[in-house]
Amino acid sequence: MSGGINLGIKEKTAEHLARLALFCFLAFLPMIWQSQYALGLLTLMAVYGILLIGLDATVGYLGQVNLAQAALFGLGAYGTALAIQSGLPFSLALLAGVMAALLPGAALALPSLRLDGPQFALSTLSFASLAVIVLNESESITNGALGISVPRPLFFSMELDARRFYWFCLIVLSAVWWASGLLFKSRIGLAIEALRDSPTATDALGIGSLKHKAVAFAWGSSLAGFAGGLHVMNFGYLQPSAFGYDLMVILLLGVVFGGRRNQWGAFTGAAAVTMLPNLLSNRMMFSVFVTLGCLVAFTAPLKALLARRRPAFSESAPAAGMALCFALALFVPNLELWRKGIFALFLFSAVVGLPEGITGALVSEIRNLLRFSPEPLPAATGGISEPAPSDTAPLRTRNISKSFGGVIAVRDISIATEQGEILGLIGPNGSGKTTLINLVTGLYAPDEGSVEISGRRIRQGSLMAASAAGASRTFQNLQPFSSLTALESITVCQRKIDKPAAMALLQIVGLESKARLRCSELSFGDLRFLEIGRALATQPSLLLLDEPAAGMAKPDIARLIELISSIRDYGITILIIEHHQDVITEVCNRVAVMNGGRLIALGTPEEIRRDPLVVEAYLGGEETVPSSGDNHAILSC
Amino acid sequence: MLKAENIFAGYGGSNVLKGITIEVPEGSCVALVGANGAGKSTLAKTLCGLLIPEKGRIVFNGRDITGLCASSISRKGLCLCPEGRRVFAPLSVEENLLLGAFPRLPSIGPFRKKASGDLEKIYGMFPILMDRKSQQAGSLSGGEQQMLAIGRVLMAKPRMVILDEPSLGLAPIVLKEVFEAIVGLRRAGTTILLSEQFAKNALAVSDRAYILENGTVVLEGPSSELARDPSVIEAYLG
Amino acid sequence: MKAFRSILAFLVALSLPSDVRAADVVKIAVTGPFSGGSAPMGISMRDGAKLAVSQINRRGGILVGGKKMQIEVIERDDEGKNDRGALIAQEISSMNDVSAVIGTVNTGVAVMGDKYYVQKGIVKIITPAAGSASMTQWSRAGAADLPIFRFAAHDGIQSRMVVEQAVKLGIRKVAIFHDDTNYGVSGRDDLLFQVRNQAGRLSVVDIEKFAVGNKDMTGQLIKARMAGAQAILIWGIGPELAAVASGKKKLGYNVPLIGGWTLSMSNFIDTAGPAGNGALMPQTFIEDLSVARAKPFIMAYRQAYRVARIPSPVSAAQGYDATLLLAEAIHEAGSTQPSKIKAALENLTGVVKGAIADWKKPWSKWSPANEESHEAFRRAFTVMGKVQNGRVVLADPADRAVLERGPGK
Amino acid sequence: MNPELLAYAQMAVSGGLMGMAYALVAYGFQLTFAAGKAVNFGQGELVMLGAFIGLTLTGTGLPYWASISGAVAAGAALGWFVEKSAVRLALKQHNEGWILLTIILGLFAVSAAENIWGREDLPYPAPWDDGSIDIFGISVTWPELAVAGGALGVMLLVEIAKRYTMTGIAVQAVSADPDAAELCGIRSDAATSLSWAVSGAAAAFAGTIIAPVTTVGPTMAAALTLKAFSVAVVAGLDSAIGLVLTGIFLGSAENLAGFMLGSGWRETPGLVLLMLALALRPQGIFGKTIIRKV
Repeated sequence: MSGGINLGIKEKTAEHLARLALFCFLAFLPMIWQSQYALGLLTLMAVYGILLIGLDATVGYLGQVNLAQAALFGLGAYGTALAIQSGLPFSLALLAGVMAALLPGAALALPSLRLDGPQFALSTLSFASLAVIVLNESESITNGALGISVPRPLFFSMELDARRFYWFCLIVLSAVWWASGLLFKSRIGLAIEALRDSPTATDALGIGSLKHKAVAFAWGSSLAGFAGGLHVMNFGYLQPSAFGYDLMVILLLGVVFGGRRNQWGAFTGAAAVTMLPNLLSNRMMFSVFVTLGCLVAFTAPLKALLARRRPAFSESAPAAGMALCFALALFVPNLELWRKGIFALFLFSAVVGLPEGITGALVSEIRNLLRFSPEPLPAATGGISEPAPSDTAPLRTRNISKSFGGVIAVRDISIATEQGEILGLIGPNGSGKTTLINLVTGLYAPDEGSVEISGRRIRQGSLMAASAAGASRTFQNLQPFSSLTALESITVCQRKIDKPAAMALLQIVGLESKARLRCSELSFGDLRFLEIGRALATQPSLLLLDEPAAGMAKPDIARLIELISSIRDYGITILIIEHHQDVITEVCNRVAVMNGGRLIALGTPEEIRRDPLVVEAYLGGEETVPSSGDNHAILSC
Repeated sequence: MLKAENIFAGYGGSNVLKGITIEVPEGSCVALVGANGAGKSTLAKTLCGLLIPEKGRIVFNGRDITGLCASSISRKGLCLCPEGRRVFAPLSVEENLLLGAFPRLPSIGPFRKKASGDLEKIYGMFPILMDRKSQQAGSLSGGEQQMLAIGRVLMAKPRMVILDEPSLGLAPIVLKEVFEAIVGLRRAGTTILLSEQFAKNALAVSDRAYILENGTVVLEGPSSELARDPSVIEAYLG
Repeated sequence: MKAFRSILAFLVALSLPSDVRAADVVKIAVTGPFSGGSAPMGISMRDGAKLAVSQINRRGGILVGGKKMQIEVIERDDEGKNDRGALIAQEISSMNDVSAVIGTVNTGVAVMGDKYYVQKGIVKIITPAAGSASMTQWSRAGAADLPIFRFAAHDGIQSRMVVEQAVKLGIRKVAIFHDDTNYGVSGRDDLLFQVRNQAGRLSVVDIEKFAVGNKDMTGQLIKARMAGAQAILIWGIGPELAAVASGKKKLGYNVPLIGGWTLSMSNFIDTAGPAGNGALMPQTFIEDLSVARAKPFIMAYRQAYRVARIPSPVSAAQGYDATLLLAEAIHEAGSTQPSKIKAALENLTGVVKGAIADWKKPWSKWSPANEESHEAFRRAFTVMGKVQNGRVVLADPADRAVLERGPGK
Repeated sequence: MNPELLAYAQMAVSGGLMGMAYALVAYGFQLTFAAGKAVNFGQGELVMLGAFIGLTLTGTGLPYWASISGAVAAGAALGWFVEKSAVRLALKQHNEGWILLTIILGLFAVSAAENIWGREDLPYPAPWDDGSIDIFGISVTWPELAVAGGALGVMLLVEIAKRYTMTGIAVQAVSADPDAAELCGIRSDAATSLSWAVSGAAAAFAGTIIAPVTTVGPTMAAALTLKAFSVAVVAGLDSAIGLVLTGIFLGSAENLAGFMLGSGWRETPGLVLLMLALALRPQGIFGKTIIRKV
């Protein structure tokens, strides 16, 4: 923990206070800054704030580039405008706006949420283009390109003048801010963050992905619709062309510039997006900004140069961007003409130099300067829950086989486990152990054969099904939820958030003192234990451990052995892949040995040790080595 | 020929290798033996530049190659035949082999002709590759892919080859052929560092061996002595 | 810290009610799209207006109440975007020391932004936006008092001329082509209205829309030809019009192309090349040095902005003349107060010699029943122009008199 | 032939010819996607810059072919620059930042073009006659034929280079397994850069052959990018022939849609097809399935 001034309050409280101060300031601003223009800008900023908090749900929390927000904003605006035209009152008109964005948003979400990265971006991009086309072409409804004008309806028989309307928008913004914060701190929010870090782990732990993604997307779309409704009430006139590609890019960049996964970031982005076009009309102020930007951007590469090392790209590129901006400010007679270019340069510098955005950078500065009291942790109660006893084998595979591109990874394996036993799975590298676990947990569909967990046949290729049947697993290559804390990693896997029980699980895996640390800050060994804790949080009847001791130090291995034995004592069946012989000998009731994709032996650890086939599999047989004396092709290398 | 001193390396901040020192004299075959997760593959990757060591120094052929990228190291004659074969699945067998010789082939023009002599030799060594030369490498069986991977490395005419787990996932019958190939290489005078989980096989074909455990060298010596050492077997089966 | 202070200073400067007006300066704002698709029009208009301002300032300024006052221009780029335009209107109308506004190209921007000027009573002369909606919105709302004036041959006049021209050429069946913007769609509606007024002499056999940026009009043209159209009446902006012209050539579909004044823009003429020859459009101004009245303006513009040809001559000339008219009104009002300027504009007594005409009382007292009261242009002083070898010339040489004499209302 | 049918045929043919341009731009996506699983969302801007540079070079009096070569070289340099400045770092960090950075670079390119060449659409002279030829009543212009021929030619050329030169094979190896390629002495970074340069060159070439049909302007390629994306996704990013077929199909489909439903709906077949493809077959019609690894 670094030094800094101790404020004696919790970070959350400090944030609440700061937010309160901000909103008070914003609310009083029209009193001291009396100008219609200022009011217009502030209102637009509040509306964009709502819109960007919505956009942050997908771009920030889901980690997907969403290019449809501008179009959803437009749909919402049209929904509200048409509702006003048909005489609906204020609140219903806004609701109509929300629905007008939410329903098409849902239609978009169904196909695209299964996609990732560029493909998600593309599907939202094409949705956005389609939406604008439809608005423009449905002349009988939307009046097409001519646009529609609507008056601002009465707010419960009260007329909202510009200032009151601004206050109304502020109230909405603060509510949306609060609700969004709440949503993304809830289990849904945690699940979404977990999903971004490792979709495989969330699937395998049954956290569920599509549902949560849909919630985030729906929330974002509704906010877009809501903001659209406010927008049309603010300006009173709408045209489809206003919601095209330009707005979309600006919004997206606003979120990135401000800082993702943070309502403060969305708000900062909204402020930047609103104020930026005005920045260029005042040359003096622009020069000040650019100079300041240059100073900030040049510190990193200068530091590097002073330390006699070549500045990294992420240090030098922002400096180059700002320098170019500076040159433009000096030499270009009319900066307005370079608006897009200057915008691009600022953003380029921000995206490369401040990947967490302005707020992200500020927050980490503040955390360096100030120290906050930590959140109190709940007391631990509960812990591992015993699975209900049953007669069926927790795991049964029947003749499963799987091959990849000509290489048979698993061939014809049938295993069954008994309840409460630890079955070891060993074999040389590449003998197909992990593939077998992947088949069992549904990541791969077997080419032949079937898998049953607690008597339930697992649908092919579905991680969720295995998890629902009570199987839970860890991963050979760690799949941590890097942005969650240790405690959150556990709670997100629980069927229902139960912090005391989560603390108890942390205690069981020996991480209670690290509950507040983010997974990105935990050591490799800690993460291995945390993965076990995570798997236990889903209350499994079958636990699959894929090389839990890999990369662990000796004392940790002893702890691991103890932990695994104690888990078994709760009646949970364990299938463990492991190379550390001591782990296998000490904990396993039975050991299965694989070689070349086949099951070559099954028995107690003692039997296995003496099995000549196994010894040969591990040490290699004499007969595989050519005797010296053979004549071989000789290469003249 | 190759000397690595006090190497620390790993992934994402955690060190898998904790101060390993090994030496491979010219013309010899040295084995790296150890259980899975002992750090054999990490060491192999570090030596040939796929991983940059946190600490330590690697000298090849009298030159410091620490921190160079894999392609430069490969061009200097230290070639890795990677774990899991890593053949270029969508390309044909012959193209895979040609790629092994990439640095010395012209980029445009009669590169096939120029490489034909070397190709002949590889096909002579692994006749099965000749039969499959225009087939996609991804459609080969595991053993064939391993032959191809070895053949690809040989096309580079390396001064030294690091073979990382050539036996990975292969059936015993196929293993024999692979080890035959390794013995053949030795005879031809290529310096070899063989990282291998099957201790017996590795010790049988090598001059010297290092036993790795948990990222450190726990035992080293002539292979014939180590093969008789009961603690080696113990290290494997616990 | 320094930045914060200067931001604060900026905010304070914005918020101060500027009673303390710079004594000898008249501030006028020029707004329009100086970037984006309609930029050629916006920039020509702005440059025309600034040319007039610099000429007036060089002569010492406007004589206001016995004192010579310089004109200061505030420029704002609305990018052709409605909400940007609305914000700019809010900004300008809350500056408190701006006497008048000239500009706006895009009808949507006028529809969304002008209400802020009306609320504050600030005088605005719309030019060159020609879409009907920018004025009809006020008559429809029944505004009793209106500080918005227009200085452009509005679509009503233009569409009437286009339709009359078609009739004059003996055409019975026409196709209407228009772009999918506010401008194009309202132009289509105006054309349809005018065709109906022709009492059956003309019939519309096909209506085709095209998107901005669309460069392949083959489909629309084939349909028009299949419908038997003998002429194409068109409403759109330069590049797309050129695509229609070249499409016609490609298909060998040789029928007259008649459309709004935008057919005189350089981006139509240059892009269409020989295919654009013969296109007809109403013009308030033609860049023709042989017209004595226009020559000084054309020369001054070309010299000031170092161009061989004005990108949008009509916009430039209208911007220029509108500024001269505004200056005259300020002079006659003897004040920089918007309400007095408005009254003066509604009752100009002097004659303003502009590049387009000698203007005598172009506007009259606003009457919601008659938008014409705030429209400066009449049918009588708009002529038909024709594209010929890269230039716009008079379609009917007899019209030269109109250009020379000017309307003089 | 029946005039109505003839009209449909005419629309399908002109659309199909222009669809080849989409295929060419999409081919640029395919090249970079193979090299590093990234595409340039500002590819359209490279098309635009290529056209402008070609126009400027023609204006200096250079012969047509020389100016096209110049534009292609500049496009290659720009593609290389995009990879170096926007994509490389972000891909190493495994975040979606590169999508944003390519959009941002595109934005800057538009701004620069606006200020260097102006905001107006300019005609692009081509050495061939701008008249049309008549094939069974369907008129086809030489510039349209040049688009189709040029697109096919370039793709054919690059495909041949990929298969029959050592460099091409090496680039394929890098896209299959960059580490293994490094072990063969191939500089993976250089190969990736090369792919981006070739992709940029293809984009610039596309600009010079499309421009005589569409004119040159800062916003000329905005729509083109989207359509190229549709083609790339619908066809899948594995097969060049798939791109050509899809390009032709899409070009014809949108022309026919515009003809039948009204021109406002022109863009819809591409967009709907794109959404359908993403929903039903994300790897594309001609694409290969992807195996997830743990």
